[in-house]
Amino acid sequence: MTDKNPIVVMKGITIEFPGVKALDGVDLTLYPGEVHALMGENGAGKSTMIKALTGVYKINAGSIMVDGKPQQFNGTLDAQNAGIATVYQEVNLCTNLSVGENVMLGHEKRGPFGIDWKKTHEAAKKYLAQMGLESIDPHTPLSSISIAMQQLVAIARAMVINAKVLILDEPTSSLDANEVRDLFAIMRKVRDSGVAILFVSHFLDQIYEITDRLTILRNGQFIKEVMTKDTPRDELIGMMIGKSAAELSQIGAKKARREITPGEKPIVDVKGLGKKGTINPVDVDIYKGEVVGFAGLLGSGRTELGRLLYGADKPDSGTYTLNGKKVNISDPYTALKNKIAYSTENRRDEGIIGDLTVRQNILIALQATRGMFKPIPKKEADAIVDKYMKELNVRPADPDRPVKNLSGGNQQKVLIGRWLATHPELLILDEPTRGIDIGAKAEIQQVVLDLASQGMGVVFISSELEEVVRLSDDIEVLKDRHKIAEIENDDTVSQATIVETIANTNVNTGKEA
Amino acid sequence: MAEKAKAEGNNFVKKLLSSNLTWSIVAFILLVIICTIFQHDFLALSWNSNTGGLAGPLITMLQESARYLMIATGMTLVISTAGIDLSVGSVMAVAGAAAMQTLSNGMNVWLSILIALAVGLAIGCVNGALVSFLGLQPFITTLIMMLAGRGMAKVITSGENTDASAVAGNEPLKWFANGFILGIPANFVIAVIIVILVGLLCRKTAMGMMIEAVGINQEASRMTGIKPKKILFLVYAISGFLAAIAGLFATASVMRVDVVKTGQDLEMYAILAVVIGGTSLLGGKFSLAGSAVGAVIIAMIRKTIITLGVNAEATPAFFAVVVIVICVMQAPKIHNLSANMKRKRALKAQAKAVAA
Amino acid sequence: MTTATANKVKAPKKGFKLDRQMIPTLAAVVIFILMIIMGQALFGTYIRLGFISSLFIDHAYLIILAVAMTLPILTGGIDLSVGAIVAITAVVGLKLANAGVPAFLVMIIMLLIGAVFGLLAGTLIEEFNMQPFIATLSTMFLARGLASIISTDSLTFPQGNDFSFISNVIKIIDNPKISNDLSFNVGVIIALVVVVFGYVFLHHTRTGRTIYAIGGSRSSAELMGLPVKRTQYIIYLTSATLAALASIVYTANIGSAKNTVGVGWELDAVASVVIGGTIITGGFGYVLGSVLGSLVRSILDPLTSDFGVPAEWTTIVIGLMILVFVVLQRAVMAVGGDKK
Amino acid sequence: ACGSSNAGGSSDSGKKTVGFVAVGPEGGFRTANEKDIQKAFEDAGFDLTYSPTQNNDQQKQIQAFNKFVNDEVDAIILSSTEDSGWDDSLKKAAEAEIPVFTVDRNVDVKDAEAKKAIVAHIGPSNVWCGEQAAEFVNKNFPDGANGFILEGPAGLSVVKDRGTGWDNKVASNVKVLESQSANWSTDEAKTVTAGLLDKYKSDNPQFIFAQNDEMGLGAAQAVDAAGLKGKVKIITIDGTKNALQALVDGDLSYVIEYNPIFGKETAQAVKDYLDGKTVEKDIEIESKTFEAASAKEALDNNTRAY
Ligand SMILES: Nc1ncnc2c1ncn2[C@@H]1O[C@H](COP(=O)(O)OP(=O)(O)OP(=O)(O)O)[C@@H](O)[C@H]1O
Ligand SMILES: Nc1ncnc2c1ncn2[C@@H]1O[C@H](COP(=O)(O)OP(=O)(O)OP(=O)(O)O)[C@@H](O)[C@H]1O
Ligand SMILES: [Mg+2]
Ligand SMILES: [Mg+2]
Repeated sequence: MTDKNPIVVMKGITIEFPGVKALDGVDLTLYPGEVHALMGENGAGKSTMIKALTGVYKINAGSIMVDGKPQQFNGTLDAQNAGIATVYQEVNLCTNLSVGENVMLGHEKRGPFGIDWKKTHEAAKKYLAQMGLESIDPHTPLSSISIAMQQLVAIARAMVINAKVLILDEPTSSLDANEVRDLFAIMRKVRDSGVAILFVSHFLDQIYEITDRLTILRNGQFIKEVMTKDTPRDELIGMMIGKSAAELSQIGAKKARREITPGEKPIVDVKGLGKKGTINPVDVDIYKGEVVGFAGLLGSGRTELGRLLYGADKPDSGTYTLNGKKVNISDPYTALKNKIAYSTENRRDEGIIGDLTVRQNILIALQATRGMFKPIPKKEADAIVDKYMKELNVRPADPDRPVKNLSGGNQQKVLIGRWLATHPELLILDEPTRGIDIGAKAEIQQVVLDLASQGMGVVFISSELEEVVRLSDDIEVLKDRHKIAEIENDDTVSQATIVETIANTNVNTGKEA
Repeated sequence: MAEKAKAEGNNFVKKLLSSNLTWSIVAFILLVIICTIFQHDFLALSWNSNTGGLAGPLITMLQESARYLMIATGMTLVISTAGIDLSVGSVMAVAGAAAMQTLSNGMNVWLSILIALAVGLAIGCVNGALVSFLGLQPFITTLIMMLAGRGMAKVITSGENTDASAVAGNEPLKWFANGFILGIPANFVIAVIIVILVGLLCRKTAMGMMIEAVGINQEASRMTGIKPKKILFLVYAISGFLAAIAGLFATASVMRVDVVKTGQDLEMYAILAVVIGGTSLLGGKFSLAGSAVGAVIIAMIRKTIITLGVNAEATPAFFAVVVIVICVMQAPKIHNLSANMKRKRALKAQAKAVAA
Repeated sequence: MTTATANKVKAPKKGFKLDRQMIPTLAAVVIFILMIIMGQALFGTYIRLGFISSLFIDHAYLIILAVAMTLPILTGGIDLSVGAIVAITAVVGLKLANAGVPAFLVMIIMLLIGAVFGLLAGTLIEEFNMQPFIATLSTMFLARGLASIISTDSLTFPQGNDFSFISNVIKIIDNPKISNDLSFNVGVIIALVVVVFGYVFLHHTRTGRTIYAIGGSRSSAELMGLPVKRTQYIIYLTSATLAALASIVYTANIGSAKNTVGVGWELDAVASVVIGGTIITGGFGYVLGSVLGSLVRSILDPLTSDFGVPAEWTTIVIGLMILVFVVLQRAVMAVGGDKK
Repeated sequence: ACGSSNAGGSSDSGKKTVGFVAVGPEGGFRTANEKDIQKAFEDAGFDLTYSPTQNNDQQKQIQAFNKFVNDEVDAIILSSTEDSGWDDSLKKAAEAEIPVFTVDRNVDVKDAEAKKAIVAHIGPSNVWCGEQAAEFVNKNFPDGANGFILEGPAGLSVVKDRGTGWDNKVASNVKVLESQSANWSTDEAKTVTAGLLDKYKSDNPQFIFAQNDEMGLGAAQAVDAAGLKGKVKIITIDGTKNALQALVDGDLSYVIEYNPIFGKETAQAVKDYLDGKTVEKDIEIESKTFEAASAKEALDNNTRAY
């Protein structure tokens, strides 16, 4: 491939934000027809590098050449015009518009009377179909589809531009195995047509499956550019985290199942909990020290169920028993008061409070449960913030930075810190490892296990079946908004068991098909 | 060592330069300088035995600023939640009308004051209820209240400009607006104390943070257990209450309510004060100190207009120019001008080097 | 691939489909009709042709302003300067007309003045990070101030001026009684053209769609590579120029104007837009809704006076009517939303 | 106290209907004036529909006027905010043969057709009021004096007329140091006056001509606070009770009445016209001027309605 002329050459890129050097002299070269991965921990500077290329950030030093010409994009529009299509890490679409419009915005088909909507929607349908979204009507409001689907819509949008460079910043973080497979198929097709693809992912399997070349960053520094096939995993991890892979705490084995003693009362016991249109009545019980996994495909209703347990949505049927007492969890406040916490999958819209500092973001839920007029004493607050920032290894370790300036993965850690600070008895984690680097992912998984062993009940929702199987005592399997099975997770259970269950169960009867 | 100190110094200067407060204060000083050029004894203070306080242009300016301080403070909290309260001017009129009307009907002055405050609070609560519990848009809700409030003031006084200057026993109220504490205008002192109290309430409890959280991301706030509806209700109630105090200041100054003029257009001034103070109309982080300086600046602009003898016809244009200048001064683009040029030059040089 | 089976959204049937976003606008239609019917039932004058005619002739300017205001509001912005721009363009226009400048040239100059204020607002917003509320508040004060510096006289068009072609009433149905005449004038036609322009602009041009996108999320629109900055300029330029157009229509209609004209019209325009179902925070709304909103706003005044509301109560009653309106809309939306 | 449920033509009771295009309650003169008119018409057995505007907006008045034409009322009373811009509407009234009576402010009509619609004008004269103020100053300061004028909002024709009256009569040795707008507001007048007194301390201001009572009362407070009570003569126009009381108390020096009480005369004119009698074209309402003594008398009589 090196025989071709590079399409993008970035040299010595430096970007400073007030108080941090996010990038310090980083190089990146993209060749046509390759898939190139940017590798690095959370906060290494991957997204920043991408934004430097597309003109979102102004660079402080360095040079950018696109197609042999020095370029200084003044915003994404310029980059797009130069043939660079980008899907950013946080989904950036307009929720007030339809799916089809989001795909086509700025590229609507025009007829004699301005935009020809019929043609535009047809085109949108075509691009959506490419992403396997043929079932979605382009007229559907974007707000009514899940984050994962929005991610696919964003990718479909990137296909509209006849790009020479396609940038995908963690496109797979919210997709499940099937969609990843489909996405890779498209990426290969695009690559083979001579487009350079810049790809970011924290899943090493995916990296080895799809990429040709890697650029590794650490702490804003350029470490090395290597060919994927020549780089063993251990070496790659070592370069990324700056320690040898062996030092990385690994939780290998499957968790030993926590046996419920007969007569023991569950923390939470819900019967027939449901909400019309979102999830059909479900029974769930969660015991002290137990990890309950929710498994299912996209849109199967896992998030919905989690939200009902937390009172984020109001159920319209069912009973809710907490430690043997009937309760009415009508809103998040009540849930928190009853020591139930929920970490959302939709970090940007429902999670972080962007302009507040890391410190405030960690403390806010605890503060809310104590009430507005009982401020947490400074000493206690300092201790809490310090504890969770250290425990979860939030970087940069500066609690007074606005949380929106943290990298995606670090924001996630702050959020988990927030919920742990409330000392819940039941912690519902919805996609807690989404967008988190391998090191941190292992840390978070460890945290989950530790919490459980200290007696906390945990609901663990993840699109990665592997995690679910490894961490859970019990697995609730959902499909099409029904609970179809509850699997006791012993040694006989594997990912395949669950996939089979999903495939073979008929939703309406609950029996195997 | 010295290097580090210098770097820190530089940082400090940078921070200072990019702070809205700095520029507000610069603007204020500039206005004072302009006034002093036009009227050499502008800064002069004298003792007025007639009123028992200091006298001079600056003093009347502070006296007028009291009401802006009140509405700007309430407005800051409302704006922080990404809302807006267009009704403050009308609430001033209603509260003033209530006070003057009850007073001239022979009510005890303290009771009148209480009623006026209660009326303001009540209107604030209605705003709050409509915005939070019914989920109406703040702009339109308070716009309606702005219309209706004017009408309420007229209903209270049956359309008259009720005058209570001759009512016996009105001294306490008169004193609020015209009296002096240690030579300084009483209303200004009271207003500053109230601003400080609100500030303490926000920053010493978690109220400030929660207000900001709701303004930044309402749904995320709800998920942390905050009750956004309660917070919204609260800020509108506070705004109504403070507007009532402003209304008392404005009417007690002449012991007369003017159903059309009292508080007219003052919502705009309050919003300007808040923005000059550095709080974004999109909600989020707020600065009460900034708004307070903004409020004093508004009073100062008005004083400047009188001092310079700007023609009645030209006053709005003059006002606009000053506001534009202040806002442009605060724009980050202006602050980063030199840094940006430097960066661009460096990049150009580099690009040349690469090309070569 | 995805478990689309259960979630499959039905393809829309051809023809009219009820979009949830359209409910407030439809509510405006229904309520407008109800108000006319009520007025007719109680006072017997609301479906007279004369009433309908003057509703349009007298409010052509408001319809134009409502269309103008729709653009910034759709992005979550606002243009408070429209009323003041009416004033300054009217004053300059009349001065020029009296100085003997041909009407056609005067109109162009008026539009240009509007455009200059729009450009100024755009610059303040985009280059100096001023929020639209403050930027247009400043241009409002500026325009109003300049208008009164130029003249505080009540200015009248010279006799036989060429502006009158806009105001000359064309009778479609000429009954012996004027109250039964159905008539319109060029001002009304201009307003209708503006409405059509607004509709086509917002729904059939890329710039129009960008306006909606900005209203949804400005940062997303930027990252999607949409020309946000340019669009913002276009918005404020258009709204200010339309305000100048409203000024032409209004002054031609009454044949005179002065610096105090248009005080508070920006709020009438905002009320019209909101009544028409556009959300003040941006992203949702229709220009046709705004037109209906301006008609609803327009018949609130005659209704209050026919009901014999005491003078002091009129603004309260008008406020309450708008409130009822907005609350009804919310209720309709909540119900409609549940059904979905 | 006003309005009825039937505006469409003569009502069932056979009462004549009248449409009143008004300014709206603004306190002081305006409220007294419009209440008086409403009451007078009610007493005279008319069915009056009252339609106020907001913010002095002429557009809303035009709308109301056209509505009355469409309602086919028997007569229209027009208390306009602006003196021009009425041609088209008046033409419509003429076509519909509805008589129009202008009150308070005369309107300036060019169109011959439109002129026909106006039967009479009823109201006091603003120019006259301004002239009285000037003459008072001339008389009291034969050797000349310095002073200020407090004006209403820039551009209103009342403001201009009162100013014109002043300019007509004021002596050349009387010097106006500065004219400032205090927007008809007591409170603003106080601030403005305090500023002016500070600024022109050395010029020894001796009079303040406030174009209405509200502003005069505010100016008086500023003068009082500056310890100049009695040294600065304050002249105001309108003649509300409060102003007269202030005159008696020595806060003001001269009050020129702008008599708002002419509802009876208006109702009579309308009645006469509808009965086919001839009506005088210009019914000027007489106003008085007050000094302390006459003010006390007027207050003691307790006959003032406003
Ligand atoms: N707007 C900003 N202001 C200040 N600091 C920022 C800003 N954006 C990013 N940073 C900082 O720059 C560094 C790099 O962040 P970046 O988002 O590029 O990381 P990343 O490699 O994409 O991480 P992740 O895998 O978590 O997405 C982080 O330390 C982050 O805190
Ligand atoms: N195929 C689809 N078409 C339209 N809307 C969908 C589809 N799939 C999911 N949704 C919507 O997306 C939302 C998210 O679904 P839900 O949260 O239940 O999924 P989940 O099981 O949590 O999966 P994930 O969290 O991985 O998206 C739901 O409100 C649902 O209406
Ligand atoms: Mg990233
Ligand atoms: Mg989910």
